Amino acid sequence: MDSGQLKHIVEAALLAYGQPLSVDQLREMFEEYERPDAADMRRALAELARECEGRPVELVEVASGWRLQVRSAFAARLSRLWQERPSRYSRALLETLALIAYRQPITRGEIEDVRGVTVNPNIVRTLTERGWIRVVGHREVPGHPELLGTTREFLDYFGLRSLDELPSLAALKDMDDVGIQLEFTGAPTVQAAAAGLPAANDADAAI
Amino acid sequence: MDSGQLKHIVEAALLAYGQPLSVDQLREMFEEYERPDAADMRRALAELARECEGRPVELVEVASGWRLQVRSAFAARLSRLWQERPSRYSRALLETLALIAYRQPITRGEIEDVRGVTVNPNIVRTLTERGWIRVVGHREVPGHPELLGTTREFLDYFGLRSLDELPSLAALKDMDDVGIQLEFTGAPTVQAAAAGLPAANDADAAI
Amino acid sequence: MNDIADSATITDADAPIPPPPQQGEMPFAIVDGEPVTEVPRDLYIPPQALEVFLEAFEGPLDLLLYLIRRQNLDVLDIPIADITRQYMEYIQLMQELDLELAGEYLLMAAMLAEIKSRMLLPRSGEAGQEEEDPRAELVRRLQEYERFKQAAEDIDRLARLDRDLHQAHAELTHRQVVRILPEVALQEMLVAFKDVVQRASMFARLHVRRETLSVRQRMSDVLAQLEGEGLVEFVRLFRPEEGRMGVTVTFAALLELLREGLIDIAQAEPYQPLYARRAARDPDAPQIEDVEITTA
Repeated sequence: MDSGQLKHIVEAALLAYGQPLSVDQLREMFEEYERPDAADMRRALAELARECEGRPVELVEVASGWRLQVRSAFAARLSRLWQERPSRYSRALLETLALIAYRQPITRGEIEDVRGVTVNPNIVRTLTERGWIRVVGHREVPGHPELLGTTREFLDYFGLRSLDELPSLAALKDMDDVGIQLEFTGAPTVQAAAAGLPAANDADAAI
Repeated sequence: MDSGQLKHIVEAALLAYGQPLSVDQLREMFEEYERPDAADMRRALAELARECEGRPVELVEVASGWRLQVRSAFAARLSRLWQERPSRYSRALLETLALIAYRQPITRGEIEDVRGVTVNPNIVRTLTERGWIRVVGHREVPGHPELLGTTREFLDYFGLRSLDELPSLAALKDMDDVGIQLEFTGAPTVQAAAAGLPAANDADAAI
Repeated sequence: MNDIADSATITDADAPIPPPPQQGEMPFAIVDGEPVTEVPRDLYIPPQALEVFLEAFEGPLDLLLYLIRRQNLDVLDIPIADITRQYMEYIQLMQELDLELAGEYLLMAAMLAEIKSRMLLPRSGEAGQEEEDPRAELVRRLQEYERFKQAAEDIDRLARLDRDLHQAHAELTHRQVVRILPEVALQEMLVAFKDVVQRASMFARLHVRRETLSVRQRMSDVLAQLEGEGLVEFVRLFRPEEGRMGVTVTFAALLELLREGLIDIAQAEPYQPLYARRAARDPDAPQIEDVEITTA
């Protein structure tokens, strides 16, 4: 077997196996009479490594053997192949966010008082990770509960320059009137809005 | 982005993803402003396919997209990398699969009609677990039997782009030719009738 | 194959000895290292060996096809008496050995016997009508089965993954998790707030007062903007520089316009930006199907 052939077999094996292969594992592919010795195998690996220059994969040696891996320069773009479809936020999350926005600074306990259910810690975490809320202080009561407030990113996301620009509660009165009227017209645009109301008692299980 | 770069990204993506990728999936890796159109992507794929000539991998199109695969010439040697032998499938399983592939959608009863034996539930389960077949509906007859059909994974696994690429079914031959001969010669029918009697005795004796 | 020669085989349907196995026939069992290609007639057959025979057949049609092919006969012209006799011999052997015999094998035996008896009846030439060959149904089934038997072999020969081909795979280290975050419209949050406030029966305690800007005036302004621009992203309808009051009024105006069917709010899919546009003038014009304001 010439070295070109051996190099091809090694490449085929590494790509088919998809995991690191040791020199001995690679040698096991051959019957004893034709088995390349370790030095031959290392030479083939070295040749393959050279051949990979300028290609999107590289040959690296890791603890358990040799591996063909995609160069890290591609990682950012390729990561998009696995991107998750967005899931929608739950009503519980939106209500929590709304209460924090309109009633800040507010403690979890106060949110719970208004909503009537415990605040799922995942909701607070999700909102914090999204950069929309943060701890702005602690209430001076026993337990020193965290006071939550919205961030600048929150304002940016909703295109507001300041909290003053949040639609006032007066809008809610109008919305309420309009909302009730709309419910009876059955226009498709409001079906979703109307459908939201009965779901008010949903648990905080979903985020 | 020049075509060489694009080709590299495509190669990296196919190797990293480890499953077929469609042209659209490949395009989704790019932000809208830089996204190559489908024609560019196909050109890059064609270029990559050409580049693979003389290499141990080849680029093929299967049902769910494009796949880089190790050429079959290496299969025998590579099989030594794995402890387990690749699965062999029984004739019963393959015949059932063939009927589902060529006659889909088809019920178990219809499979049994052709094969002349009951369908072993294990076979249907194995095929379903492999992801090769699925229930595609129910026949509108009493009992609403399940209609079975093949999946895209089935096509992918067997390297087919569509059902059209299945090997063609043998043509049914017409019995009329023989029948006409019998009618017109007259003789064979008499002979058969005459010959039939002792044969019947034989058969009886055998039972 | 020559049809005349085939049809002649009917004449010696009672020939006691079937032709020897065809050259190249695959043994379907190895007993003590010896390949077995045919059920030995007069010898003791170890039950395991017969079991192996049986397992080699996928059913009565398969067994029949084997008997026919073994003699190089044409499926279209089966010497029914001969084949029936051979078939019965197998069945009998199986029964003698108390092997579990699928009911389908017995059904086929009955079918063969029936065909054979119908073959015995002289054909009435005077009637002038063509009688169907009694074997027709069997021939059709045998052919149909054989097609799929062949198709199964063809599929098995296709180059397939894991056996002939291997998916090429290379590790991607430093893979990042890319998550697309859900979109939230300001309005969704407002609606959520309204709901929660309503539920908490706090509405009465809230200070509600009429706004000074005219909602009607703003409705006209919005319609004018939509007339000029066609499709406008929802958030662009608001002018933050007008302050809280202005945003509120715009919001109320939009809702009123919606209610009166003067505008449509559309969203290509959930979490995509909302767009507003003038409603189609023709009341029969198709509405945007996926119009939906998501609130939760």
